[in-house]
Amino acid sequence: MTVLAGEYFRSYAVVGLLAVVGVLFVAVAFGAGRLLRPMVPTPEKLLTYECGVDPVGEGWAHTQVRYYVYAFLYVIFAVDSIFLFPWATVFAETEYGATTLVEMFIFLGFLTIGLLYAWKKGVLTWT
Amino acid sequence: MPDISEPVLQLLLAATVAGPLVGAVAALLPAPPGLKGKSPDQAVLRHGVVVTGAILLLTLALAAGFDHSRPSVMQASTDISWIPALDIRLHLGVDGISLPLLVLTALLTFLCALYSYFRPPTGASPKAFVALLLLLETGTLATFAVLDLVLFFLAFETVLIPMYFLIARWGGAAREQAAGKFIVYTLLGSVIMLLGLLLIGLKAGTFDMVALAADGGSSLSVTVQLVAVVAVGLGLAVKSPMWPLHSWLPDAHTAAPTVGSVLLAGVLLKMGTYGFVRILLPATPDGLHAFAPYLGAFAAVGIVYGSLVCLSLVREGGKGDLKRLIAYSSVGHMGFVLLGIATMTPTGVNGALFANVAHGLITGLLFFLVGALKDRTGSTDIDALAGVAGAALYGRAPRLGALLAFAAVALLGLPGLAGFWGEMLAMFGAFQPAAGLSRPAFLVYLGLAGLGTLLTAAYLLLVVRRICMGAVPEGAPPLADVRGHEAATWTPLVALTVLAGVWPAVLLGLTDPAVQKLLAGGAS
Amino acid sequence: MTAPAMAALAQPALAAQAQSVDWLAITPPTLTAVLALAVLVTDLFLPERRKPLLGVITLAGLAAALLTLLPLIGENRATFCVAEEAGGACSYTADGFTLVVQLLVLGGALLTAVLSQAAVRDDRLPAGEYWFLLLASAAGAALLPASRDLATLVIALEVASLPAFALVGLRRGERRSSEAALKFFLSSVAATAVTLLGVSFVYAVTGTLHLTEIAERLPAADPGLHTLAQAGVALTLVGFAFKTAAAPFHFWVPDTYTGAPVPVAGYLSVVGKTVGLTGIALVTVLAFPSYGEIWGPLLAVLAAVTMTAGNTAALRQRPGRRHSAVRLLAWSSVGQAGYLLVPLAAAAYTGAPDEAVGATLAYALMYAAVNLGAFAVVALVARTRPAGRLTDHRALYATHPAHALALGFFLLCLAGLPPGVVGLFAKVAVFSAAVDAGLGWLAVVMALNVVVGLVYYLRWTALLFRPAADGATALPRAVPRPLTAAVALAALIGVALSGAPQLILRFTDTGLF
Amino acid sequence: MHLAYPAVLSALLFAIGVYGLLARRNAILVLMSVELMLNAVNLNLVAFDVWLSTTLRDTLHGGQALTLFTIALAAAEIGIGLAIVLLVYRNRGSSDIDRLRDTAETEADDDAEATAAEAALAADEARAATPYDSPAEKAEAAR
Amino acid sequence: MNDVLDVALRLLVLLVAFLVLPLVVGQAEHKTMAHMQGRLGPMYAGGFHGWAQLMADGVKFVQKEDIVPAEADRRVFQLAPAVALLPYLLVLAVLPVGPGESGSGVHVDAGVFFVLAVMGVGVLGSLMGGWASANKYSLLGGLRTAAQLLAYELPMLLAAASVAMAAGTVSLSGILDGFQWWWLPWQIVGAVVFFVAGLAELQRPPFDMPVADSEIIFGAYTEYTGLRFAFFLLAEYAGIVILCGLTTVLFLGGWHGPWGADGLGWVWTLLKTAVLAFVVIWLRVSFPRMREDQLQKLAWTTLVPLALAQIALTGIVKVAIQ
Repeated sequence: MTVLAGEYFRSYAVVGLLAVVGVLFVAVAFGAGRLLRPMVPTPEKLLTYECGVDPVGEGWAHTQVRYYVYAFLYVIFAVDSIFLFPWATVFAETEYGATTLVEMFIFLGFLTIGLLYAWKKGVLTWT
Repeated sequence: MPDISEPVLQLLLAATVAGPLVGAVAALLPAPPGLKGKSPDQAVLRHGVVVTGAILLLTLALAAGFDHSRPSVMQASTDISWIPALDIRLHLGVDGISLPLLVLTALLTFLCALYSYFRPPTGASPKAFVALLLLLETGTLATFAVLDLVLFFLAFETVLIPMYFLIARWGGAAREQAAGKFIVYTLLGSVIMLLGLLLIGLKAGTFDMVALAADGGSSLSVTVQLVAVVAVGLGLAVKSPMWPLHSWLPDAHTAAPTVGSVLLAGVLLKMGTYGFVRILLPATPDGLHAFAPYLGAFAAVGIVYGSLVCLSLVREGGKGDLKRLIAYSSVGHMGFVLLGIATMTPTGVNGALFANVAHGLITGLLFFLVGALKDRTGSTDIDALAGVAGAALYGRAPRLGALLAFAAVALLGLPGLAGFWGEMLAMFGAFQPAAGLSRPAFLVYLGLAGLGTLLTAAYLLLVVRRICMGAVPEGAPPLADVRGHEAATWTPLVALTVLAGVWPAVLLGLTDPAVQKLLAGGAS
Repeated sequence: MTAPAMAALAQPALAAQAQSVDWLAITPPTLTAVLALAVLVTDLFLPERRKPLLGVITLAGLAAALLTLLPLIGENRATFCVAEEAGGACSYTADGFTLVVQLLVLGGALLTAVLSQAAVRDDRLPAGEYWFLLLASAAGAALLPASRDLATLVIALEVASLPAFALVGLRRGERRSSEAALKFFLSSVAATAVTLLGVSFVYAVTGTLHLTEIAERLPAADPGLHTLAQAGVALTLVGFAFKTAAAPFHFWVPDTYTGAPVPVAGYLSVVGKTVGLTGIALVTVLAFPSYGEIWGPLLAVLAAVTMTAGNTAALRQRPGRRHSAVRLLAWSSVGQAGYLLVPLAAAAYTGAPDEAVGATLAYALMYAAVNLGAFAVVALVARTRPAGRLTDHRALYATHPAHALALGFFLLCLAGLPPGVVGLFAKVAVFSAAVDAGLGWLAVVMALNVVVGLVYYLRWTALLFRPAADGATALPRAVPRPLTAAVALAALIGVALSGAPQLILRFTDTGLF
Repeated sequence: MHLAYPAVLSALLFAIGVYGLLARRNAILVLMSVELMLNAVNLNLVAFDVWLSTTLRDTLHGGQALTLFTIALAAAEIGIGLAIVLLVYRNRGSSDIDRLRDTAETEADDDAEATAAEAALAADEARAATPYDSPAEKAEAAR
Repeated sequence: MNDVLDVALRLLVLLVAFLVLPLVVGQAEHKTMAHMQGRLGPMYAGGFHGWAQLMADGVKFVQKEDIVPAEADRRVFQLAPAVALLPYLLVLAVLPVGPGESGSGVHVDAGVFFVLAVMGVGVLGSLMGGWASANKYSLLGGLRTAAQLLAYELPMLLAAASVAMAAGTVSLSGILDGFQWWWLPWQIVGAVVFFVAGLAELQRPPFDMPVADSEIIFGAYTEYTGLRFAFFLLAEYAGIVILCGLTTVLFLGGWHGPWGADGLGWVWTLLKTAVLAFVVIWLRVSFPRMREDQLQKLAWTTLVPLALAQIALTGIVKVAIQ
């Protein structure tokens, strides 16, 4: 009773295998690189690069982040769109058409209003 | 007796209960033009007098229309479904038990309103005072008139808020604390009581007191009855107040304004004992039967305790307060009432009901007198009143002194006055308690009660001696004697005290058939 | 969109069968949601000085949503059902219970909206967002009682909660506002996660999310999964208890209420609480009746602890502290939540859980009206005395007699004393539910709590009628009209119900589901 | 694959989430812990869904559907949560939840004004305690 | 045994393709750009038109010292290139090149989901690099990368959803099975949106604000040298291959062609991919870099509405033809 669908996981097993191969490839490449390249660290070399002058302040400086608004927008919209896919698959079923279409327009309406709101609130223009 | 038809009686009773409520709301509104009076304060106080007077007239008419040949039957019954969901009905009615209490309430409230008209209360605005007074009247009248358990509880609670504010806003020393204590004690008791009432109602399937009385507890198991009696009894006992749950009363009385004290002692305390008779006695006889000996014991202890405290208060240097003393004496006197109920005999219960009314009349009068004394001397401290610069009422205000002495002897149960019959009947009842109750125990209670009467006599006589007698101090300003409005207020009480003393049948004739019916399990 | 989309998602495995949607049944929440969007869009195109129009639209819309309840009375409509061969369970049901709760939340939102008109203007809250969030939250709260599967239930719960977080934090520059929002938010999302874990367990045991199906399948579940089922039931309830602010999950309440705009605090105390209670009622009575021995005692203990914690804290509130008025109301709302839980606990023990739930609803209706009324008067005082102390209410009677009387009435209703008759009878209903179920101990605990509650309510009431302190400046007499309207409306409801408690108490003896 | 693996993994995730919720002080980390809890639930739901459909006890895929909603829910929560954290940070320059004491009830709320108001109350009470204890005082008051 | 061999072979082919195709695109870019700008481009390495130039570059990169700045978050810094690169390998595996089972490396049911999800991970590499470098410019670059990802992921997703809707499945080979020639005009808007959004995610010009050398040196990759830097570059070109391949599969009919689809389908796929790759290069040469806010505005106010419109259109047509 506790065996989950085996077929389902097979294709992902191959993908997993490929991932392992990929990791191996990267590891080998880095390993080879380590053998081939020189290693002569000096303080100047290890200095953070800022156009050739000595770095000012800390690397993880606080910057004014304007992008978080986009992050919000994305989180809100993109996750909504996960609903599209399962729903897209039932779209083809007979008898579903009209109902689904209405639901789709409701859904699109939501997204549009969200976008409209963000746009009118001036989120998308910088001052 | 005039013959008043039943529908009119119903209307009368309904108007009696609802009238003060309407009056209370009206009191808050600005006076209509034409009725403005000399000042807004005066107008509103007059409004109070008018409304309470009208209510008094209504109750008198009710009493007149009451079929005195059948006092055991519920008359003027109104029975309307109010909250079907909880099976709560607006069930009103009067019988021989409740009628005297209704009249007493209406009378005392009217007298209080009258008194306040001439002596406006010091404190916050009279408008609120009158509204609260009327609200209080609604609550007390409803308590005595309703025949539904939950409604009874509602009425029981209704008096709390107005009384709280009467004490807290117009009271004397430590009024806030006293008012708080009053309301917490009573409420604590009454919520527990509510649980008991609900238990009775839910298990018996009805909240209707008449139905419950007719049922006589037969549909309630003994366990349920026991639990219900403890719960309901606790609430009623706090209100009564029964020793040792009495400690809110002295504080409340001491702090309350005159009018508050009068109503508190004269009416509010009666609600507790009335509940015993009206609810517990008929509806849960088996439960009460089991607890009657304990009730009797507490009552007897209360009688002695009350008198002893009074004695200690009245002694010289005891720093006793006169109002506090009367409060403690109330504990003692209500003890008699409870003892009468505990006997579960017609004699005892009749005595209890009689004592109830008598105590209301006499204590009401006493509090009026003390209030007057306080107005004149500014103090209720017995030592101050008895000292060199004391009251010496016989000398300085003889009529006032005489009245005080009259009230005191009435209270101590002098034969021929109202106080006598109730206590005597209660003690008679204890001499021969209901079948199944331990006679020896009740004989002990009887002995204690007897001792109590002696002690009562002792402290009351001491009070009279210390306050009324004594030489008039040199150069003391003259004390005003009984004024006109005071006389008007007090006369009815004096008259009724005498009447009930010399002609107890007027009251007993009403209560006895009803009591017989209740004790017989509702069969008339 | 949640409900339709949900139903569509639930379908694919089955032979396709187009769903018919009963539009009338879903009108109340839908209308509210549409209105929310309409307000949001309108706000974008409205010049600054015309913004008050949004408040008016909100009011009208909420009133319209309330009216749409009328044609549903007495009809048991169900929609979004799965096909017959798959059990035929429905996700949305408009029965008595649904209608009563919708009346409660939409009415509560309406009162809040009336109350908010002044606050939005005075506190410079962003109007469009405020009304949108309020309506969105109300839509979620209105959807909640109708949902009959766990997914819709959880979604509705969140739709009701998420806008509320934002509402609390809407006073932008205010430190306390954002802090309150954060506290509220964190405790709430944690609760949601716990609920969802419980839901996943229940799902594992029964293989369905529909409440009625769960009720059928739980008793027949594999005995090996019994513990899992128990854990699922308990966890699901814990999450809802968080929302209800039942102890020991109540600590966010006073902090959040004090930080939020006053109308929002009122809204939370009423609608927020209702949302949690509705969830508990639905889940326990409809889905888990067979596990009464788990949730019955759980809820009973929760109720006892909650009311005791709330009332003791309220009792210890010092009148001179800043924000003590709102904080007192907050703590008292915790105490009231305890009372509200009592009949739900009793539902586990009686043969008629419907009626017990009815007692909760009746109480909640009463509580909603008077509590919002109390918040309205507090808002009135806080306008001129922003510290919001209890002592600031002193001598309110002298300047605003009507408002003071109303507040006194509200407080006495909350305390359950005449003249607040309706409060008294609501408590009687709760008590009788407890007594009927044999929960004597709980009734006694509640009785003691009622007394404790009385002390602080009465203390406050007494304060209103005290003479002013020496040197205290009087409140300005002018009061914004919406505030007075809110107070009047609440008082009107309270008085009407006091005269005819049957209006709400009848839910205690009719089958709601 | 055995059902135990996802179940245990989910339990672990949830436990970590709870730990983070209780132990972390940075609001963002607390938020992330909550997300972890939600994702644990998702994992649970999906695993149970697959298991239930193999045993044909749930043909509606309720678990998967709820998972989708939970994901959306988590996103919405993160959206609002971050906005609130940002607001807090802007208002006070820190998102340490242990230092959010502004709305908490503290002694600091008992400022001078509070003491004054309470003192007035007490004074009022005291005056009530001895209204006119001596005639002289009463006379004075009358004047 | 046969199974194992089959799988091993597929993996090998995939790995080789993954290494070779990006180099081909890179070399093509070198030469195309050069010719468009009127120069010759690399001419020496390998002899014939400098065909081995990129390999020579690779050899050079391997020999270069690998510097990790002292301030950097070492582990993350070192891991970042691998994170950037590997997802593309996985995506490549599921792209169907030809019809039938043998047409692709691996057949995955939830193809579109898988592809979009895994591609999203790639950007994480840039983010990690940007953050771990402890360099202000890198950080800024990383943030810009993130913002760009956020902005363009949505239209991409929506456009993909439109195709999934048209085909009624989310499986890539399923989509190709259902493909009809007239889908091309039907989904053209979606195709453009998808392609443009993909370009932006790859930070290819004109969407290369995150690595704008005139402002922030080289964005997230400023501190990288040697092999790790090479990996980032490789990732970029692999990304081009994947994007073009994906666009081909989703919108251009993949292995469908006017003739020879059965045997030579893979040629069609490669051909279409190559044309798209050329377009990518072409765009780089022709367009100036867009400003950061213009970038965002394009995504939110143009691409997203367009994608939504496309979905609406798809829905309507879909219902209409039923």
